[in-house]
Amino acid sequence: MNAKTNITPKIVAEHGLSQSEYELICERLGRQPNINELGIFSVMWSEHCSYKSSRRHLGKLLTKGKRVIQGPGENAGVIDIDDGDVIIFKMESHNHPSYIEPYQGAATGVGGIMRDVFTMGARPIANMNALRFGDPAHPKTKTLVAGVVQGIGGYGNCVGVPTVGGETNFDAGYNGNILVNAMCVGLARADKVFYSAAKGVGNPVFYVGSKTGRDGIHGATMASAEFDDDSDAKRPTVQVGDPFTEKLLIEACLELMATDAIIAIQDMGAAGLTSSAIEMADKGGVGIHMNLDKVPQREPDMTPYEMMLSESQERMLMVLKPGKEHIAIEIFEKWDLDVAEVGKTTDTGRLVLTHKKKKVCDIPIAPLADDAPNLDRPYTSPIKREILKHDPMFDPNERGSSYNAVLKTLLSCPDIASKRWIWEQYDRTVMGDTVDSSQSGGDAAIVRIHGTNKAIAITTDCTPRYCSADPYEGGKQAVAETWRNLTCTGAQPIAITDCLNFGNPERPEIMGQFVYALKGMDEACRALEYPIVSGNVSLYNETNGQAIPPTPAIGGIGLISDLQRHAEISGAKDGDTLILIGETKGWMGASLYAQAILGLNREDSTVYAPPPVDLHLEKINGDYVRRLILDRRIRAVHDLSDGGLALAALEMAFTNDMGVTLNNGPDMPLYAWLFGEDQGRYLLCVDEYSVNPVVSTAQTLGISAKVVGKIGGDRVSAHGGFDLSLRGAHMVYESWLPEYMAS
Amino acid sequence: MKTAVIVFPASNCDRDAAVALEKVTGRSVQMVWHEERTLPTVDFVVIPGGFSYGDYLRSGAIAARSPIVQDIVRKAKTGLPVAGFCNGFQVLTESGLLPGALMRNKGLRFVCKPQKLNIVNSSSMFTKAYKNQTEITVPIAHFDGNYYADDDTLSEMRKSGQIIFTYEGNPNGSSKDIAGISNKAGNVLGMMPHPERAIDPMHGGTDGLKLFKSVLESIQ
Amino acid sequence: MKAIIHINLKPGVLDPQGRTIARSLTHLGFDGVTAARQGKTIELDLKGEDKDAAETQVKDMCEKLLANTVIENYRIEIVE
Amino acid sequence: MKAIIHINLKPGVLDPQGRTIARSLTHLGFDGVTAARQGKTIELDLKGEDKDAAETQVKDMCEKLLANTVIENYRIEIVE
Ligand SMILES: Nc1ncnc2c1ncn2[C@@H]1O[C@H](COP(=O)(O)OP(=O)(O)O)[C@@H](O)[C@H]1O
Ligand SMILES: [Mg+2]
Repeated sequence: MNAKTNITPKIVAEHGLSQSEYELICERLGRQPNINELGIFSVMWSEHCSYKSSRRHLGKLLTKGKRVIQGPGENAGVIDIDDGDVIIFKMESHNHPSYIEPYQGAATGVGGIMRDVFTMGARPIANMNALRFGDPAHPKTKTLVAGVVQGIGGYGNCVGVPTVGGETNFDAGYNGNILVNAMCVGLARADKVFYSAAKGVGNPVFYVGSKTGRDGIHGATMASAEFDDDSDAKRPTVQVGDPFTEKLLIEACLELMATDAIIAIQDMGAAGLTSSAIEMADKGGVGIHMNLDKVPQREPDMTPYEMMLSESQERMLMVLKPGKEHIAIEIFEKWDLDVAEVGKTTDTGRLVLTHKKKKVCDIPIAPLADDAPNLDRPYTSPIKREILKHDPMFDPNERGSSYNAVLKTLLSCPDIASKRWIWEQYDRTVMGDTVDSSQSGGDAAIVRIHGTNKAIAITTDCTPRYCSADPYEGGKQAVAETWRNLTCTGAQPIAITDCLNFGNPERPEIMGQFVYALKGMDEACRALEYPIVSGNVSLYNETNGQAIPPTPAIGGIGLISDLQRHAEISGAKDGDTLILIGETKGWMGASLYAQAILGLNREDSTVYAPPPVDLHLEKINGDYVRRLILDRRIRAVHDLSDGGLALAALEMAFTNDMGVTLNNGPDMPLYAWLFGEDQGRYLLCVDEYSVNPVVSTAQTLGISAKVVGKIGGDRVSAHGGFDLSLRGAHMVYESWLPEYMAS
Repeated sequence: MKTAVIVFPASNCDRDAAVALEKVTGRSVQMVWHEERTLPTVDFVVIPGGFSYGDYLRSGAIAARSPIVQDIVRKAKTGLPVAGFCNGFQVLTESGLLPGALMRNKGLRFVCKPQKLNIVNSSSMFTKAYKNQTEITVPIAHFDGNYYADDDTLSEMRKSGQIIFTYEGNPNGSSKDIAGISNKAGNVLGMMPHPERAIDPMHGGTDGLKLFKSVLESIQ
Repeated sequence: MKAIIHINLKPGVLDPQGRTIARSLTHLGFDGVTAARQGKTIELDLKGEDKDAAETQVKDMCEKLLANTVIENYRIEIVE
Repeated sequence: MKAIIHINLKPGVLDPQGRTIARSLTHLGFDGVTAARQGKTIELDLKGEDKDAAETQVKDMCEKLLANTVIENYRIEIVE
């Protein structure tokens, strides 16, 4: 593509622009755009950059709160964790690139999200990953798992940031579109947070980091386009990550940030130089003039079009205070990184680009942002599912099976079985502050704030099974589960980030999933005072008309003010009593039991309503558990999620390397008591002196609290139900994934 | 005891090593940039873990050719105590201060977990504070930890007490389960496990502390 | 029979290893090096005698496992 | 001028990558593979025209940095 390219309707269409969008561009320019300008408009108005399908809905979410310093709109969200410390965090998807090239796709996903965080002045202190793969039996799944996990580890381990937790699901709905969502959490001082608004005229614009190559040109438009069977052939150049350079970039940026040279800074993410320059200029209300000859280039003869649309990794754009240029140059040269002054801010409000002494782009900046399409796509409300009633036929013994067999099936079910094969490939202990991580199988990771006695708890969650059955309840549940997981550590949940993965929004039923999931999420955020401060939308996760299950992945952060008062899933002592907080009705619809044992959920007609989340009970139950932890009443704690009471108890048993005995339940079928997935519940492990106080105080607060069993011994059993050796059950739990990966 | 930690591009356990040394010595640690040509006057040098130069070419290879390592090699030969953990171990074998080489893990996967180690030589200057403790648990986190040396070298090392730590349950395919070795003179230690990540009950346990205490005792 | 497969990054794909190697050679005083690229070779011992059949089979192996054709090119050499 | 350096593990040094490759090929149904070894190549762009001088210099680079002679052999090929 060069400047003389004639803009035909075909070229317009190839840039993903509609005829009316093209006409709007011509109107704003007062002329036809040249190819560079067309390219710039097309990426800025792509789904990925403009959020055109989602913007009006995202605007309704709760984004403010007592501890929120910066909500959505910057590179990442910023929250206050006292003493002048802030946490900066965000989650982002790298789904399509990871499907095409799993190692590099996942690696560059991790690199990209880290840049969003350190660009704001934070040192990354923890990474998380939320992964969804297809059916294990699908021929591509194993290679994708291996590549993605190695890519995440390869990048995160090299930069020296611990990957402390995550989640992994397998479902045929992701066969053609896996999800790789990476989250990064950083730590900064409140008075040293950097923003992207390029204020002031005549200030130097600096490019730092790696050179620009022809990587992933059109990546941003690709990320917004539906796949078809030809995508394999149309593969664009994939970006290759260079974690070594990223590590140098982190150190160099933080060193420069310690001086007062920077006015604004922005990483080059999707749509690289284009979106970083335009976003900085737009936020600062200025224009930018860049000389593209100055851009460090990896290859000869790069055109302006290629430079502006390249997605080469490990690059940043900065506006510096005049007179401070030498400080930046010195630091970046010390770290062996490219650094170049590529332009200046202007008072024209325009993006002007020159190349080989010719003007190759001259467009007003405001319309790029303000006139970006903001669609009101039609949507339909999701089907209301029936409630699955208890039925004697659900009893394992009636089905010609047994509780032991059922339990083994569940323990080796891909969504439950241990993910050790994955997280052992992640360095979880570098930086010396990981108090708890995937290793314990607990609910949230705990990372200490270096040199202090406080910590943050971090979790990611979403149950696609529930979201498929009912996007509204599923959205609500995802937020509530993260809140519950953080609460399990004794943390005060503060805020969340999200990664909203859905199918093609041009289909009203998919748009309906999106709108209703958001509605559920928002209700939970408001009830739990738990705002959304950053996030990302990934649409068009669809192949040949097959959309993924709606998957609003949520990443939550909580604050542990005093590490002497926190809890984990470990810490149980032989003979301790198990108390169940929260009411059990034995909800079976959309449960793991319904799917893995009863074979429901497989097709639309067999999907039943997922467990509803009562946000009032969620709040009082959680607040009570947190209070017990702060009062040091609890030895160990775990929330109840997939597989209900039985699986929660077994996971606790495995971590503590002790057996469990579960009592009979109240008046309901045993399978429903053991495997029902009612929400808002916690399993507490307490010493004998705490049993009565914990139960009786709960009663005065109107909270359900029942003694359900004991921990200790070397068997895992439920009265009238299963009875297995601890070691045997643990082996079943540990073997599925390594055996699958080796097969 | 005065100590220094070397910083290469993409070292990432440099801070962790400094925290450990400060905790044990009670004094601040000198961080030395790889381009320096001479070490400051110190009693003990740590080459930290990480991915110096991205582990490109071979782990530790490029760092081993840096100016500061040339000075470390000179001074180690006159008796300066030096320890390399993880990537630091790789730098030490690449520099020739320690025999053998560290290759890709046999399982071809990065592995991070708490690891039981046997203390094979408890009289070395890096282990004497463990007294008659024979087993410790220390985190490992590496991709290239598979120790290789030819048979002659291995038996030579065994005879002269250079095998300091072995793994209980080999996580990476190392010859003779080797986790950590010293040079013949006994003043240079290289080990894949991270003792600097085992100095705190909240994080990795405290089994690494005595390694640093051993050096402190030996020097005083 | 033996097959040697030479695998290299496609032109235009970032090669961080190669770049770092070139830089460190320069640092070590080898100033004649203007660029470096790193590739890999896989050497296979094969049963059978038929060169053409071997070549076809090795090509299949490359496409299915040995090369990552999204970012890599490969070249097959069959030696006795 | 270009130099290609072929680096291979010395005979007798266990090659976990090669072994895994052979095993996975068999797993994929390629049953004619009896062994596999993985090596690497480093391709250098060099200034100057003198082939012999280049060879000497590249040998020096290999000894000083590019190969680890404890475990690796190398072979230099100068092209053009
Ligand atoms: N991709 C992953 N990366 C790191 N840790 C993971 C990953 N997948 C699962 N885990 C870990 O496995 C454990 C179980 O995960 P999950 O079943 O999602 O827990 P829960 O439902 O209790 O939140 C957690 O400790 C989690 O951090
Ligand atoms: Mg969870």
